[in-house]
Amino acid sequence: MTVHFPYLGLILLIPAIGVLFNLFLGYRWGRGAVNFVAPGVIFAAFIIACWGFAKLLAMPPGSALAVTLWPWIEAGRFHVNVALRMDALSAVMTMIVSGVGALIHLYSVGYMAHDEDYARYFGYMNLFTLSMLVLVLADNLLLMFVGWEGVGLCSYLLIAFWYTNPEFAYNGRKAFIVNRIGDAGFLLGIFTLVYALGSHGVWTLSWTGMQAHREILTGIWEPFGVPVATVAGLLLFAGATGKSAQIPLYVWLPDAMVGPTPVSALIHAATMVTAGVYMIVRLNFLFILTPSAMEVIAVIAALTSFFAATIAIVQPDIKRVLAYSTISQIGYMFLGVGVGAFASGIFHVMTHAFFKALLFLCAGSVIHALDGEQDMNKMGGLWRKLPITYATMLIATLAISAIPGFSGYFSKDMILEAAYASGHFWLWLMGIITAGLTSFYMFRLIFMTFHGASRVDPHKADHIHESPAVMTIPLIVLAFFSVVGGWVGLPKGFLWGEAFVRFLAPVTGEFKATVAANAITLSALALATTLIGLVLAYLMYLARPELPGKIASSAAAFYRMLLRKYYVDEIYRTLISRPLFWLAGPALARGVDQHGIDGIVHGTAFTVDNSGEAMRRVETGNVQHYALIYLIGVIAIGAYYVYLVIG
Amino acid sequence: MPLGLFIFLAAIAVLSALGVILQRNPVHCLLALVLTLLDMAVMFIGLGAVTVGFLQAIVYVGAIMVLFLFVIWLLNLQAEDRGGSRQLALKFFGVVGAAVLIAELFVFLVKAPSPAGMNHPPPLFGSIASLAGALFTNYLIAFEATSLLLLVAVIGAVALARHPAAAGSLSPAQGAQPVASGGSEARPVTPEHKAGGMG
Amino acid sequence: MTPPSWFMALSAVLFAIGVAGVLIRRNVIVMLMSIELMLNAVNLTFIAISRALGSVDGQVIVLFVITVAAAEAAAGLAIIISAFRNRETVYADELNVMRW
Amino acid sequence: MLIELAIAAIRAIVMLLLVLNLSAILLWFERKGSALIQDRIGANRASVLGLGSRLGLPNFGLVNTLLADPIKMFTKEDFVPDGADHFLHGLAPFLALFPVLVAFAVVPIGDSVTIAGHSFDLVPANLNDGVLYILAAIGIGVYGTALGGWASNNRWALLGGIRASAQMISYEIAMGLAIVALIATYGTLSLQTIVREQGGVWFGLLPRWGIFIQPVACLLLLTAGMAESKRVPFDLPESESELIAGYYTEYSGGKQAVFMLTDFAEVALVAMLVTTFFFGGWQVPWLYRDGFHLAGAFVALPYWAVVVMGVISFWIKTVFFCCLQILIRWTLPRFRYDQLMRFGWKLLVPVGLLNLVATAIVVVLAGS
Repeated sequence: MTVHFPYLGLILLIPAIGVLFNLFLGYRWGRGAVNFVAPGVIFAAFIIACWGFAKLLAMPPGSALAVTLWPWIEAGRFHVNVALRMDALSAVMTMIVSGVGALIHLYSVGYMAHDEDYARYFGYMNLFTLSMLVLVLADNLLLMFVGWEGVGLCSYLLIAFWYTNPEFAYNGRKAFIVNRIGDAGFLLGIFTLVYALGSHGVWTLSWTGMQAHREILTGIWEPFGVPVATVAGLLLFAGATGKSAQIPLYVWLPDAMVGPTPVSALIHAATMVTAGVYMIVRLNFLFILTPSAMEVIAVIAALTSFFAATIAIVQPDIKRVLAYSTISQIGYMFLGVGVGAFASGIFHVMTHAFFKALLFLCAGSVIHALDGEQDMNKMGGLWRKLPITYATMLIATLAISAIPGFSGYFSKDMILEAAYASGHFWLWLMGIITAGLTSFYMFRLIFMTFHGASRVDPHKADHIHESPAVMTIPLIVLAFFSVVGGWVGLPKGFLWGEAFVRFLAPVTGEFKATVAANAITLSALALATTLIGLVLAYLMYLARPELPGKIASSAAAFYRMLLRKYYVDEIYRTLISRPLFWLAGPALARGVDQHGIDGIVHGTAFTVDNSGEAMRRVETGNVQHYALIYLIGVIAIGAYYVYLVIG
Repeated sequence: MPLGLFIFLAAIAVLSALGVILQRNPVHCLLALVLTLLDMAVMFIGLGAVTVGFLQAIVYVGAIMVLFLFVIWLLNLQAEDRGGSRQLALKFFGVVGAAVLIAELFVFLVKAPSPAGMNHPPPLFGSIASLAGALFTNYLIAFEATSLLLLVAVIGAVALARHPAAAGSLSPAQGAQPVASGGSEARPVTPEHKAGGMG
Repeated sequence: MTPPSWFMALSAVLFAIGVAGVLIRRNVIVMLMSIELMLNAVNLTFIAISRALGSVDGQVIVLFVITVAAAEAAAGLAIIISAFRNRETVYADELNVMRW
Repeated sequence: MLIELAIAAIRAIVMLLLVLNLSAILLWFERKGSALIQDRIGANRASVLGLGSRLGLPNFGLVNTLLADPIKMFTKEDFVPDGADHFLHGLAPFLALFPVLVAFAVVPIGDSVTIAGHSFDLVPANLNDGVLYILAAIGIGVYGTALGGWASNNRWALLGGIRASAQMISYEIAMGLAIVALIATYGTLSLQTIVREQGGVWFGLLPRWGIFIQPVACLLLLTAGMAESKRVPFDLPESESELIAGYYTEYSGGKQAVFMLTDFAEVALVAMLVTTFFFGGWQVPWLYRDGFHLAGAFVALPYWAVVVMGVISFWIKTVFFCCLQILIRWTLPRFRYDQLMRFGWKLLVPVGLLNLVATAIVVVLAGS
């Protein structure tokens, strides 16, 4: 059942007004107005999203709210509308994006209180949220692509927010370019779908339209000899690896840490990186047709998850640890998606949104308190001075480490169980190990930051203070949801059990287990590895602080490899960037452009110059001469037709 | 239209058209053109285009041609002198070109398919109602665009023809009646307003 | 009844006279008049065909032509006045500043 | 066939004669009327064998205007100034008179009658596009005065000619707007139909005349029409204190008489148009095809009597409006040229446009 619900447009319109206000009037109306408007519009969008969600709950399962705003592209029989659609999946995503986004905006009011460029910042933040809302509410693939590109643009704008620092600007560009590579895949995926569907006379890209004709996609595509769905699925997944930071395109995300910390929170929790997961879940009817592509997704996800976690355990920078943890957690999500448990992926998106936003905001609070210090080696023992930050960050850490009762536990458990039950034993094993690594690096972060002896620069030590209320309130709210957010997806049999999965089932379909699994055993194994990680972290960073250094020196090569992130940046630079630079510089710019093309241009100019010198005698200035020439032309054309008529 | 009437009107049309291009005095040329246009208007009416025929008389003869008359007077043009550069080559080629053009057009007329006879027009054919019906449905955008064109032409004509010093320096006589200069400056474009109102 | 091709023949003759007028007259105003003559010759064809086909479209186009002719005359004459103020002439062969 | 041609010819000739005679009488009325207004005696010289004075009657000057003056004028030398364009100088007066005279061809002077089995309207030519025809005729009328002024090779005459054409073109717009509003009201371009539409009554009493639904248009038409006929207070083209006699400064004799005749024919035309458009034309209040109806009372009349009364009514109204114009002419002072242009462009045209828009809105609302 689809219900016309025009207020969906407001979810986009109100933030759009916020964008325009902040960018064009923000400086004129002053900081107070911006501080009110920027979080306000997102919060308003959240309220409307909640309204829509409430309507959805009241309707039978499988219902959706929809509105067609205006026709967008009309090219022959191919037509695309600017249309919005809110079903169970997009309702959940909209609420996450707008809700968590609103809290991050609120937090930003305090975090950016001393920045000169507040209006530009909030304008971009609003635009970022707006783009993500377009992405999740879109009714068709093309409109989703608009949002997809919008978040890419905004990530660039915000990562390079302090653009006067050349390194920051460079990192912004890096994020943008890496995203472009993925987007190319996404576009090719769209083209594939349009081509495949169009050649069967189906000229639509809307979810419902494509789903209704999905049997077309199982057809073999001649040039490749594989089903259309596989080609399209892999291309779209290539887009997802860029946006959601998976191997091989994850390299931009750690470098994106140079933006303001709330931006990182927004990118990691609410808006950008979950777009890939959402897209694949949204297109689950397509991916379900192509087991091979699903297999690729699952393997890449598990590998990403594992390797990102290994990198995270040695990073000294507090935000980089969190960045790699994000990559690792998104790997989990894709793992769930890749093995066919789409709902579990979205479930993890939700819980992750809560605790990862919280982690970043807490890290921001710490950095704020330490005047921009990000190196954990220069922290320690802060828990007395930052009690709220400490408490909330501890909750988030417990959540991400999947301690039972906290939200992360339910979602991660569901994914791992699905991985095992679908027969991917090795992937499950990697997931389990990653879970141990996760708890290790997260508690390493906690212990290095808040416990032990203070290593803070003495100059800064005396004015460390807790953040203002406008920053701590979002922390507390998020901490609350980091605990209870997972309770909507209790394991089967407990209380309302699996309510979340059942809510999403009409969109995502049911997960079908192929291997019998004992949920309790699996859960216990995961918990065991988690606790091992916790204990190891305690041993190495609290009980015996000298151990890490020894290990690092005894396995120096390995340690350095982890510290340098498996040399991936260096490899990319050597294999891709350098040849491209050579091609652009010496080869094309000097060789082809200066000698070849410029020669042609100069030659053309020379020819034109000289022939013009000869031809200008025709310009007598007497209009009648021109008219005569014109008449001769008319007569010549007429003569041709006379020839046609007579001959 | 009866054949005799056609031949009569056609003869007048050709003679007066020749008068337009052969007379030396521009006012005489203009009168010949007025005669041609009126002759055409009669022909239009004879062909059933009653409204268009009358509008031709109102707009073309009653307004546009008067504008020409004004300009000829304003510039105080006399008969073209026979001296100066005669440009005989240009004239020769012009006449030859026109002759060739006419020959080509006649070839088309003879060879190309054309409607054999006059249809019996529907009732009210050419009436203002049928014209308005077409004008405000199928040709609405063109109609609106034309009104815009007229506006642009009015503004452009005023801007072009306005004397550069008109705004600043009024002669004493005009100084006593400031509006007079504005009125007389606006006068050359007068017929356009009319054409806009009528057309 | 006169067949439509007769009207078209007359139209062709008038058009050619207009063409000749543009080319042989030095006076720019008379050239403009010749252009009006050409426009009218075409109008005649439109009207004749409109009658022959029993369709009102040709007449509508003639209306547009008349309107455009009005605009053209206004702008053209304004330009002539402006040129006359600067160059003291309306003869095409003397208004030849825009040349090599 | 022949009899139809004959009827058409008779209709045209009768109308022409009526108009020319009316013009001549108007000329007389103007002379004596102005004398009356200015407390003069006026034309009183010529008489036929002194008949009037012998009978003891005052000399009305009728003979002067209708007989003596024309004879004098047409026997005078036809003077053409040096350097004038002979051909156009001679053509101009007739170029002025002709369009005005042909305009009368569509003015209905009575209801339809049947003679010898032929039924026709009492109008020289009952055109469906009569209104357009009148506008076209008036539009062409510009050339006579304009060329008369130019062809005289006299600066005053040229100025008069320019003023005349500028004035006529300007006021033609106001006139056209007034008429367009009227056309929108009645939905027809045929004058006879417009007159028929004005038959009958509203509320059982008020005649359905155009003046009651288009009062603004009526004023506009009357004002613009007077400006078209170039008479005081709009007589700038011939204002004797500035331009001697304007565009006919260099005219004398018969050609000048033609110009003057044009003036009075224009007065008559304006009066007829106002009558036709706004005062019911040949309609007599409360008179129907079968007789008078008023508030339940009924007086039966034969049809021929109804027609005759209609014709008489038309002429009474026409003469009334002719006289009204002449009275205005002798009452008001002359405008200044800038006032004239401002009055036309900045008052009449906007008012006409507003009236047209209002009419259109009402018509659309009433139609739907």
